[in-house]
Amino acid sequence: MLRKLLIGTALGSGLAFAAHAQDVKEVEMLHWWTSGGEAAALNVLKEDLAKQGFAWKDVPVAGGGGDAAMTALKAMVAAGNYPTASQMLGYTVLDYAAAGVMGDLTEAAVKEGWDKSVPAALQKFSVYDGKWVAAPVNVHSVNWLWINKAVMDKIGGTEPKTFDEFIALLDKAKAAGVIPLALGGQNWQEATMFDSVVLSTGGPEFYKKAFNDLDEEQLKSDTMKKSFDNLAKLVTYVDPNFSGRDWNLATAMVIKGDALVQVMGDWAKGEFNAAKKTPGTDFLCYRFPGTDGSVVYNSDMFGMFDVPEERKAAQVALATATLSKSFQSAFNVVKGSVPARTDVPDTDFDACGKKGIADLKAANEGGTLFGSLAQGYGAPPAVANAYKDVVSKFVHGQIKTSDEAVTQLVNAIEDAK
Amino acid sequence: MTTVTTQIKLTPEHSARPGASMRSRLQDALPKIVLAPSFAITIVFVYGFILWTVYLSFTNSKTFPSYALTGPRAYQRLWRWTFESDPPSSWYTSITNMGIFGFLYIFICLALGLFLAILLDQKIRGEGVLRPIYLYPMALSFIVTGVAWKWFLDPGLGLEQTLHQWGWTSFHFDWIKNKDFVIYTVVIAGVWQASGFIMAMFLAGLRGIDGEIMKAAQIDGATTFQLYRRIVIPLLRPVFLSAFIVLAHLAIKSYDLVVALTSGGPGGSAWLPSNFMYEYTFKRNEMAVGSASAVIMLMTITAIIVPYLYSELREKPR
Amino acid sequence: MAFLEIDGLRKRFGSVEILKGIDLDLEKGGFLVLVGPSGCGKSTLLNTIAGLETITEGEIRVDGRTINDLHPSKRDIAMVFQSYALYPNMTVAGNIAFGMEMRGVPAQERQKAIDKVAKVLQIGHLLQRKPSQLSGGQRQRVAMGRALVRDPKLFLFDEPLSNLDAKLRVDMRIEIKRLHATTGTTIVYVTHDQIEAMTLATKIAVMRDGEVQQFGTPAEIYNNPTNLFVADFMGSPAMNLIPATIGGNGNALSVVLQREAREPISLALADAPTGLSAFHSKPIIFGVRPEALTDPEGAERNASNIATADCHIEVVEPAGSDTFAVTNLGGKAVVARLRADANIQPGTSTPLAFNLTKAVFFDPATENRIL
Amino acid sequence: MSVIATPARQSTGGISARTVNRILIYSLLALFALFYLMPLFVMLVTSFKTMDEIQSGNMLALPQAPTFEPWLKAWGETCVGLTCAGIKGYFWNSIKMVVPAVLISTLLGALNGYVLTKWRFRGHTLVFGLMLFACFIPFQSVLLPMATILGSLGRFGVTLRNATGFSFGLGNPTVNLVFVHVVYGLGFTTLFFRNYYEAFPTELVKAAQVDGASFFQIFRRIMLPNSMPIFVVTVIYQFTNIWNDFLFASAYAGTGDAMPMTVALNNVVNTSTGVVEYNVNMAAAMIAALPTLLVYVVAGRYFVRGLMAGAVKG
Repeated sequence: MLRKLLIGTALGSGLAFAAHAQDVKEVEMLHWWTSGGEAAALNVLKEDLAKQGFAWKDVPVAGGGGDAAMTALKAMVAAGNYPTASQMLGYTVLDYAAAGVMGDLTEAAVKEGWDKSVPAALQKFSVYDGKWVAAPVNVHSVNWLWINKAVMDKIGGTEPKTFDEFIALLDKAKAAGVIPLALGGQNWQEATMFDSVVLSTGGPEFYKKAFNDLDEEQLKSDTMKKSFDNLAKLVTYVDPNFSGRDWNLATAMVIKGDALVQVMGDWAKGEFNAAKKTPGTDFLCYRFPGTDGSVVYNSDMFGMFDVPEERKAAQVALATATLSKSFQSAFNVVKGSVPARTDVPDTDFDACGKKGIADLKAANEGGTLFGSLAQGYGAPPAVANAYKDVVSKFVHGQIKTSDEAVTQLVNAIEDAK
Repeated sequence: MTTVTTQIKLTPEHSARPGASMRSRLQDALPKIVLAPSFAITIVFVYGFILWTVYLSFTNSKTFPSYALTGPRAYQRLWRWTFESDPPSSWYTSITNMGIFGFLYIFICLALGLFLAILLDQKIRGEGVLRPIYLYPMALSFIVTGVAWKWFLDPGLGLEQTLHQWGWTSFHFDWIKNKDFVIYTVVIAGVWQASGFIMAMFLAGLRGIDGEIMKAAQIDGATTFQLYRRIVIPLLRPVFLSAFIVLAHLAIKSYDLVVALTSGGPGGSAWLPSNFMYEYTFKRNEMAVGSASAVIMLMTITAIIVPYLYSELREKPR
Repeated sequence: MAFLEIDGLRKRFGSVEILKGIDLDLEKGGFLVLVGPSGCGKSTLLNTIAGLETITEGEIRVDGRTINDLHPSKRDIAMVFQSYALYPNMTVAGNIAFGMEMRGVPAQERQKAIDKVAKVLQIGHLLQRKPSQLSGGQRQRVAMGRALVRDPKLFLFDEPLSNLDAKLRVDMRIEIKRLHATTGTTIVYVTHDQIEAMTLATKIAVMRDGEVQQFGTPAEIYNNPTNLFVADFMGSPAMNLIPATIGGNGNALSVVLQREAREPISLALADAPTGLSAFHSKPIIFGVRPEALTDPEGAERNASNIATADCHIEVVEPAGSDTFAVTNLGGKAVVARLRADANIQPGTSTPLAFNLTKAVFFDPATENRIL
Repeated sequence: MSVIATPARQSTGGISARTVNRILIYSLLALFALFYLMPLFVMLVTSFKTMDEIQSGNMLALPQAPTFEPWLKAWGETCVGLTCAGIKGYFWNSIKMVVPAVLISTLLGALNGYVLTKWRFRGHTLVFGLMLFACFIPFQSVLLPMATILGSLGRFGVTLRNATGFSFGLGNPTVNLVFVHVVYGLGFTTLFFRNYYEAFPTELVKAAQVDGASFFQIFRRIMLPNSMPIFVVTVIYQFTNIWNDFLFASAYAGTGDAMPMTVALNNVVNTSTGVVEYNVNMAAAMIAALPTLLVYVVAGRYFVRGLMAGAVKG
């Protein structure tokens, strides 16, 4: 019995390998988009490739916002079995590129004109040492408010333009007996919100110096202190059960009208879409008060690995399909994000999407497109996670004052550098 | 009469049958040959990897292993973090949680396991039904049961809300949301998972005790309580030790439990060292720090387990 | 040439020497009993004969052939274990036939052999049972059957009766004796029970601490123990070993025994061993077996040297066939074996006869017999 | 106080003191049974509810309109990554990995225990101690070096295949997982069998040697047939651990055609977008846990017996 099983598996593997001799018409894709709209969006790509005759070998590893997938990727790379491509975030791409395991797509990039159409800020992560190593799939923007329109109407609120107006709006909701702010008490959600708070409190220049350049002067400045104070103010508007809540459950609170507003990246729109809600009539999307004109972004990328020659053709096809205008449009309409290239027509997008595309374009041109520190686009993971620690400890009271928070932030970032 | 030592086997009558001698020598070596692969595997894949980890902890490995030795910086950082209690560093939280969790988890599992085993040993009708009920949590991974526990402990969904609906509105149970108490919810779920298994071990131990000893003690006038405290529990000493080993290794490896139940807890307040190690090695790309924490974990385990192993294995010299 | 020969056998575990140079031999058809307290190395010695343990030094020969390095199964031996070592997963028949199965004996022959053995041991009705369904005595028989069926050159018994109750033990002892008589096989038998040793053996080796203390026939061992240990170990009740001094003069030595609150007894020795004169006025150990210390009427008629002395009787134990009386000599309780109908009361003084022909003397320093 | 207490105790005394005692014992046992069953109960009722009912109702309430829909969906329709064919296909993946891993590790453990107790050599305690300590290594810390080695083995497999046309399973993710689980299961299986064989009468081995049985014949004919209790314990323990392993499975066999149950389940359950279909998740979780549950319920009685037979002893 045992022997049979062993020989069976051995035979099976032998045969499976013996099959490919020349070009392998297959892409092996590691990702953590395993559910709902995300999987549906990715399916678009799968079908695009199928039309070109490329099979899709799925390697989904869900959990922890890609943590489990990244662990699996690390193991795969350690074993030398590179996937064709993997979903990756920001600095991770650069780490892998520095380790010399990424492929080179420059040829396709030149042919397709990616240099011109992909925002320079994104190219910082998709191009390493002059070589294209990753294909950006989308651009998410973090500094958004998602508001239930019915609740907004009920309390008679209007779009808040400043942080103080925002607080006033939250007060109104509180008075009306609605949970003002829907927040999931996980460190990345808290830090994501704090990204917006810092941008709002200190302005674009401050955000860039503090969270992208990690300038210590700025990190320990009074502005940063004030940002923490503002965060503390916001936290007073959340319900007592917020700790540990998943972000989509927080979004659901807004969708259902239990809460007025959520501060979240534009992936939240996917949840509204899935619930068949329309922007403008059912929900509202505003930039986080005081951050209009700037975009704090993150981007999903497909890192392309240094695969053997016979797998290159499939890889190029995958990258090209990923950055094709049609896919960029179709995918991002579903996902809630905006295309990673600025020359995609916005016709299929809803109001929020159109605004997002316009904002991205403006920010790209105006130099106000910043990487989100919470999402791993502001600094390498060690720093980003140290930052999340501090913010989360501040929100949950392990760090008690904004003075202490600033000191801790400076120390933690210094330590992690 | 000449004395011939067995080591020298090539006496004339033996060398006359070299084949048989070869075979008998092979026979002699066979047990070692059989054991060798397992032992070699252990040496390479456990101790080799431990050495590798120790080595990495003295490098500045980040995302990937780097093999240039750069000194004990990782340990210096861990050492510094060990004393950062206000606000608590993640490492401080992890090791204090390990203390709280380790102690309570092992203690409660032992106490509850023993208690249930004693109850079940009272000639209970329906033991066949109850035993698998107590045992089954061990069969399930926390990927499966984590959600159910999370719900149950969530004040907005679980026990608290249910009791509110039933009219007990003053009831409060929000430990899972509280940074100071979240580790205790991890203890509850952990105890739920392992105590049945420990119960089975104790039950087996109780069944193995000579009935005559119990009778003798009863004739000596011991009450039931005294009987257990003075006679039975001391006799279960080997079970306590085995159960301790099982629980200690489960406690130290507890990782899923924290992630599935609390996703780390408010502000990372539910972390255990294994979470710390995983986070630093895989998520924060600080492999040197992750390795150093693994080394410290292993050293702690060694300090606890090796004396036990030594005493256990030395007791029966032969 | 003897059938079983053991020469200079040594066995070491690390630095611990368990067998310290054993020399033994046994004629064909003999019955050798290895006896000694636990830990004396007797079982280890048996295991080395069986080939279950390697030896460090020395040689074992059976029928002229060196078997040092032979696998147990190649030594043409059979062994009965203390716990019987019946394979719990096999039936009685399976147990008996296992050895033949291992040697590749065809099933038909195996069956024949089983039937034959079953008849001899009267276990035919048990053949299909599992060992767990047997009583202690039945297991013992099956274990013997398993050994018998091999028809070996050499039978090894490792304390085979120690797990049986007293009555069964006597029965099985007789059974083994009969078996030995009828089959005429050569047997090596390990026990810590000196009665078994005395009743079964043609040769006894008394062992202590990995050394043979004395090797001889049961009578030699019983009557002429070479040292204190053998004297004390063999015989039940044990030999009285009384601290004493040698008195008298020149050719007429006497042994002087201290008594409590009374003057010492002095027993004149008619034909003392020659070595004893060197111990004049020195302490020795005086050894006399209980049956050599009797009431004067019960004393052996033709013994050449009987001395009588008054002794204070402390305890009387009527045992049915005999009566044992305990007195105190040289600070030790001394047992005398009287006739069953001896009229004797505790607390009184009565004359006891010392059969000095049977007495032995030991040097307290070396513990060896004084010859 | 005691004056009042004594008659009160006597009024319940006599024959009923025992009854009270029994009632107390049974209620305690029942109470704890509830505690242990609670999560299972929550999962079970949830898996039979509609999504509407889950969102509106109480988690402990029984389903108003029980539906098998979630179970069917979990079994045959739910999406694992981009493949929407339920989790049924991953059963076989897990089984073909778990069965050989359990059998090999158990068998090796039995052999090791046999050698370490019945064929002792100098240093056997050290060897055993070293193998036992291996149980305590945190798996996270071996993930990467192990991957490196598996990768090399895989490349060697490719070389072999090119040379001989046959890779001997090297590089196959299922074979890799079997290997990993055997490696890290050896400590436990050896421990179990060693403790059991420690109490196993050595005379049986000697008798078999005298009977002419060889090293392996003794193992196969004498040791193994009498190892049923510990065999059950070891198999249960290993089966549960390997079936439930997620870390190694996700790292070494995340690809679709070898993906074990736990990874698939994780991909179903562990999502953070869209409406979470709790009923389907719970049904999927129950399905994934069925084999281990079954093993515990069916073999539970032998489990305690097996523990009695020696695993418990130090």
